Amino acid sequence: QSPVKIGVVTPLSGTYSPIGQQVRWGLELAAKEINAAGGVAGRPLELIFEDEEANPSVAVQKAEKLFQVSKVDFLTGTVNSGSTLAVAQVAERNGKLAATTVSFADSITGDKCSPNMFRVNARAEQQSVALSAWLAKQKPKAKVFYLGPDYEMGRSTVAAFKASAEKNGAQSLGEVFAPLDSKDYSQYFGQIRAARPEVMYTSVAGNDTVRLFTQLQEFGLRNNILIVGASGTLTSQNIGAVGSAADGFATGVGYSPQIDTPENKKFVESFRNAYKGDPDLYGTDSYGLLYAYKAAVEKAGSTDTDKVRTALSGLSWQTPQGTKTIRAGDHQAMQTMYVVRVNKGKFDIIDQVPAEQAIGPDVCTRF
Amino acid sequence: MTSVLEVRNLSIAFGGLRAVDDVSFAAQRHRITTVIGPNGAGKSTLFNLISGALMPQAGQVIVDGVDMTDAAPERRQAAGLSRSFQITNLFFELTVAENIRLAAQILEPASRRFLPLRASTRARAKTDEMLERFELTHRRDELAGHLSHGDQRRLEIAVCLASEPKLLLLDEPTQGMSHGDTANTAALVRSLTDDVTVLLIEHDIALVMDLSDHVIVMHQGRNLADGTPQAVRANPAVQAAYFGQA
Amino acid sequence: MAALDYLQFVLAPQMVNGLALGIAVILVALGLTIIFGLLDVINMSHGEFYAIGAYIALALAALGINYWLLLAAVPILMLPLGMLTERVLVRPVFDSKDRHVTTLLVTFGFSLVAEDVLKLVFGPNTQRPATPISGATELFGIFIPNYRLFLIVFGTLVVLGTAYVVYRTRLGAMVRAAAFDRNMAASLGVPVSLVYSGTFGFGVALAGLAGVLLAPIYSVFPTMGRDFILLAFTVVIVGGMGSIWGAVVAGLLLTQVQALASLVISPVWTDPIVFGTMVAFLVFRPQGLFGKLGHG
Amino acid sequence: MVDRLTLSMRASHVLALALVLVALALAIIGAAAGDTFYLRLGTEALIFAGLALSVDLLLGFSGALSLGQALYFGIGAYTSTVVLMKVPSFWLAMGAAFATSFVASVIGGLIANRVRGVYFALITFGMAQVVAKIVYNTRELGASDGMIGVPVIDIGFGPFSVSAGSPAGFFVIVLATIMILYGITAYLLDTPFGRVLTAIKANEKRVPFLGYSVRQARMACYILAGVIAGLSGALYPMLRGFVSPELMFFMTSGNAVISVILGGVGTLIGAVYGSILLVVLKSFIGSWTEHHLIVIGLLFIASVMFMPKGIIGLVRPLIERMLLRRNGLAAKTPTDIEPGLSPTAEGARQ
Amino acid sequence: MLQIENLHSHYGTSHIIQGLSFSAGAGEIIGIFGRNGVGKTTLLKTIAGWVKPSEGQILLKGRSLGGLSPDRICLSGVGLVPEDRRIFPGLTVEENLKLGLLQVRGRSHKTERAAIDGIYERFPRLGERRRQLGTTLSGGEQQMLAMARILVGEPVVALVDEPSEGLAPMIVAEVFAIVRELRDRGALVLLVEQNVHEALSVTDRFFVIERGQIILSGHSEDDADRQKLLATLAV
Ligand SMILES: Nc1ncnc2c1ncn2[C@@H]1O[C@H](COP(=O)(O)OP(=O)(O)OP(=O)(O)O)[C@@H](O)[C@H]1O
Ligand SMILES: Nc1ncnc2c1ncn2[C@@H]1O[C@H](COP(=O)(O)OP(=O)(O)OP(=O)(O)O)[C@@H](O)[C@H]1O
Ligand SMILES: CC(C)C[C@H](N)C(=O)O
Ligand SMILES: [Mg+2]
Ligand SMILES: [Mg+2]
Repeated sequence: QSPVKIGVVTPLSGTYSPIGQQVRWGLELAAKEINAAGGVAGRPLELIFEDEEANPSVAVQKAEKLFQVSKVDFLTGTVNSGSTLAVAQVAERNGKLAATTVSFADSITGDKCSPNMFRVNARAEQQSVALSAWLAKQKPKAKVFYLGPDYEMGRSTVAAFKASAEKNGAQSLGEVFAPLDSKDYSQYFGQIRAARPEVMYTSVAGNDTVRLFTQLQEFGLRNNILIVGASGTLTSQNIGAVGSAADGFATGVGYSPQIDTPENKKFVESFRNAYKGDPDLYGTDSYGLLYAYKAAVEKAGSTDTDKVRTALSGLSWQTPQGTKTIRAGDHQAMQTMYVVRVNKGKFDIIDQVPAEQAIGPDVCTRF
Repeated sequence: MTSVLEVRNLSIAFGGLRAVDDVSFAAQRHRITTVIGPNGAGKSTLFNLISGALMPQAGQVIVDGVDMTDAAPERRQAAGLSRSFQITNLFFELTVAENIRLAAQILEPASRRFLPLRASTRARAKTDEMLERFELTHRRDELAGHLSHGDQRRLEIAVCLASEPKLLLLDEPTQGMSHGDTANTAALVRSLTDDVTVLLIEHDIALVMDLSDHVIVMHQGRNLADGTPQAVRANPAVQAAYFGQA
Repeated sequence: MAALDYLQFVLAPQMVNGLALGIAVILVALGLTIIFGLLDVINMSHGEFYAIGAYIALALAALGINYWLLLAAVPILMLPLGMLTERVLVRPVFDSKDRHVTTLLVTFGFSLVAEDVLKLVFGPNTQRPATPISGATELFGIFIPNYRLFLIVFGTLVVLGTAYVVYRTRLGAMVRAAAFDRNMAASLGVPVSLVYSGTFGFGVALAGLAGVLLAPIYSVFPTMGRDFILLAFTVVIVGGMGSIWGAVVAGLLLTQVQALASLVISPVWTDPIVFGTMVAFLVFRPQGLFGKLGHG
Repeated sequence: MVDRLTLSMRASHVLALALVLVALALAIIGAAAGDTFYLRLGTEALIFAGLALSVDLLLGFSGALSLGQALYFGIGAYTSTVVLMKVPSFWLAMGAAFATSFVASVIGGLIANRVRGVYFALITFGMAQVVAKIVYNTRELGASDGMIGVPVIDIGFGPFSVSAGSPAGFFVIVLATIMILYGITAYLLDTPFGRVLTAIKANEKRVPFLGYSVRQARMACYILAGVIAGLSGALYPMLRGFVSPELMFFMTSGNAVISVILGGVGTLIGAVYGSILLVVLKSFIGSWTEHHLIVIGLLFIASVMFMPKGIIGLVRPLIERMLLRRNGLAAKTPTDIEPGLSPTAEGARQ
Repeated sequence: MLQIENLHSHYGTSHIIQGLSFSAGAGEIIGIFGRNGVGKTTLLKTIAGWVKPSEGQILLKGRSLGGLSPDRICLSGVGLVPEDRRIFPGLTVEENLKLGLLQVRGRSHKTERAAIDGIYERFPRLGERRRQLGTTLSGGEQQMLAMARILVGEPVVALVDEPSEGLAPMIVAEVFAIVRELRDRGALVLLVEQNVHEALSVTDRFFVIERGQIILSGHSEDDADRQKLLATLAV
């Protein structure tokens, strides 16, 4: 039986390597389980990893290698929205399918959508809808200040959240965008203090989060302001370094290890056994992807691009996060969105929004 | 107009030190004018001012009737001024021939600057001529940095002459040369005056007396005396400032 | 009222924070400027030594060693590391005809290796030692975390101590002589070999010290070395290579420019503005503010 | 009498010819075997070789180390992208990239050429960093996401036309472009103008006293290098169909420097070999460890320390000797002339 | 005191010093003459440790210097005034001078200060320029500084390479006076000079080098020897 090959282009080195690691773990765990249970339509799954160095140019080159030399049937793993967009184009030109499990940018399944690209994780808008709905209940007419990283992802997350928060009655006090890799966020604290907000929304990620949160704490701003943010802001990658400054942070996200379902319990346990750490949203979304692919291939009865595309469009399947459905119109997965809040280093689920409410309109016009 | 170089009231000070202080003189065409003076008198600084390595704080430098006071060194060079350095200043990582050819290249018309080197026939001929004349042909492909001190001094002069200047400034050319070479150099300098005007700095008094048409004595930045070698030598002020008891 | 508010909540704190950042940058730039000014070596791996210092601190802290001891232990451990690096990497190319470029290149190579080794050993995730002094002080209505106050004071002492060694001891002249002309310096009795590696080691130890001091504020991760490096280089250039006072003045100046520009203009434009300041400086004063020590 | 540099450049030409022949042979084999990936990878290596070539022109000849040459590469790539998305014309894209990189390098040159040595390295590093950040934040240029959707163009030469989507065809076009750029630089270095550059590297302070303007020569060299980088960059989106700000990041400039060092500084063709080597190394090492930087870093250090003329330095002297023999000259090549001369000859003088 | 036996040294493959031997005692000035490029400077560099001898012995008071590093050689009492002066351009005059103090370890600060001040008294020009950077000195000033730099130490052997080069007549006399003074302090001076006539007035003995070997040696006082010398050098 020839294996079904899946190419994974993910950052194994560079700034995003912690995310790449979660992606890898999630995929490997799923592949192991699927193979143990007889594979995909009786064929074993084989994962082939390539390092994209968090650089779209490298990602594209590696994607071509996987498609043309390794002859993979399907591709995933990209983290940067830029890499994802670029890889989508490669997939299209090679007549193959790809999916992202990480990238947030709305454009991927929005105005730059591609018939060959799917997204199984929640995009920026889904996250914002869940979070702002919760916020409206928690603090009606909240006065919100926004602090985003100054690049596409930051701008689009802030814009998405601002729009849905304002729809829910929140009042915006101001916004700043800090350059990526800012060393010192304390320079924005004056503005924040002067605005006297009740809530601060942020979508900084990775190492920037560590600095922002610890500096907020140092300056005593952590106590009287509720901080909410994007799902990538705090993850198992940086929560340890942030320490107690993370407590109380709330975000809208597609996943928390605390989800109380038997599927998730089982998943978290096997993940911990295998990798000595908790899965985060990236690991879980990646894990779930392989099950979607398996279901689609089995439904299509082949790995042929067109057939699998048809099978994936509208597909519903089970994941540790609950049932997900891929919207046929833009290839964006719909899923229950959770609001989680950090409590002593754990992501407690405090609210949830049904999939249909969170998904937002389909603006893809290419197919 | 017989003076190729005219210097008017040239001055420069470093901090409080007036290294060149209101110096004026003219160098006559096809003559050898020598600048002498104690160490630190400002001779090399004067050369730096004339060649554009330093910009004067006051005064003028006129080369062949053209005011060159504010011109960049390369413009003066292009106008026919060429200088050597007291402390050997060559392209040590390039070969002997390359050093000379670089200087000779300027003889080619500008249109040849972007043609292959092969086309620079004049520069090549000049290079060979200089190598012959300075007896460096057998070392043409050696790195300049690997020559002994005395040989480097000769190469320095060869480089200066390769551009066929009309005004040549030589800063202690015989420094570090053996006796034989010093004598050769003296003969060479003398032979140059057919087409070149020479401005010389020297400490070798015998040589100065023998070669110079005109001597300028500098002392503490000023032009202390000025005249024929004999007149200068006899000048008591010069005796005291420069020759000492010797 | 609004004006006062602005002053108290926005402008003054901004400037104080700029000061703390300034001290941080100066600490990183200090080792760089010493190696640059005295040895004429651009140490492209300086940022990685800063990271190594922070990681050593983290590892030792995990063994239960007290933070205050780390302030001494890390530089002491970094000194031999720096000396070794000098011997193995820098020395062999130090006498090549284009020392500036070759030493820059080997240290660049080393930075690639060091960053990846840190990731291999400590993993890619961000870590952070606990802040040794917590709490904050209010001075004239401005809120300053205590650890930053400590940083400002201690950083100042480190700079003064270093300046003493470099300017007030014969060592400084020996190092500069050795850097310019090793043969001649040796023939005057300067133990050139030791002087080189000692200076490099000293610069590296300072980078390590900066690592320990700044880790609680800026956190620790394998690529942290890249963070400060552009700013630190800018400070060194504007200050004049090798000049400690230059680095101090430039560090304070540029971080204030940065703090105010990000307030008045926009944070994204701070990099171009700071860099523009450097360009302007180089145009008008290529030797930097206090470029006297350099070898031209 | 052939001069040292002319001879070494001729040896470089032999190596360039060898490269072209091997590349063409591989292109034919690749096309016959229906390969796409390796041909396109090779094409990418050649495009980055153009960037490396511009770094070598600056470093190897005028002695100026640019740590930000990717700036011009990126400008070329973005220009070409913007043009191609409007008008899918190869010539228009190349022309526009030429124009923008020319203008950009005039501006960059005026800033960077104020200073020398390490200052130059740091300024170029900073300029690229700052411009990359600006691009990263400019929505019109796709910001951090970059721009996708560059169409696959047809490149017309009079009656003929080649599709950029044809792996072998585009490979040959890129090969030709890079070799033309190589040819132009190599040619210029063997002219009086080129020798002024080598003189600047050897002793910049002396050059004005030979009658040449250092500023002009350095500017000319810098602009030429910027344009070469820009034209190479313009080819990138034709191959990959997108651009992203990472093309301007330090890693891109750094890789070009690594290629030049591995290949051999000041040999020009070494830049091309070096970038091919780097691509091969990366994909080879990358297949067994993600810590490829350790290996590449160590190799890089080793070649700075032990192979100052890179891989080309290992073979070129042999070729030089061969060329000399063919010209009927003594086997004593300039590179193996040992320092100094026997005192015997010296004694014989006079 | 200084004994050189069958010395050979090379630059790359070119053989410069080709089996040179001599010995000399304390309180002597030895003139070393020869045409350009015969290896005079190379001989001094080999003794100072800049060039490693490929064969042969250099013994100072019975101890071998061959293979020691230049700083160890300096500390065993060898002082050098190199042919291109080698003043440190980025250091001030005073800093340049102070480096000369390193040759003798353990002197009190006061003694060292006195040595420096002594120099300033003797060469007021240097005193006036003590804060000036080395590069900006005139050629002659640099030569004085290079001489002064070994005077503040206590060399047992002083290697002096073409000190009169580029000096005004008055200063030449001064420099030769320093050479004499070094001898009077008990040092052995090896003096390389092109200025043979002047040099003969201070040297006790001389050698002529040709092709890396001594082809002639003699006493400066001895008229016959001098005639031979002048004839050999064709001056
Ligand atoms: N850039 C400078 N900064 C400060 N002082 C300088 C500078 N250049 C020269 N000087 C001083 O100016 C004076 C004149 O120097 P210059 O080199 O012209 O002397 P010179 O007559 O050539 O002497 P020599 O015969 O020794 O070469 C010297 O005292 C020197 O120290
Ligand atoms: N670094 C070097 N590399 C190679 N050859 C060298 C080097 N230095 C000197 N030589 C050669 O060694 C020979 C002897 O040089 P040296 O400098 O000892 O001569 P010298 O007798 O001092 O001459 P001068 O009177 O010109 O100073 C010369 O032929 C010179 O070309
Ligand atoms: C937080 C990050 C994982 C988001 C990612 N950089 C993106 O562009 O979508
Ligand atoms: Mg002079
Ligand atoms: Mg000599």
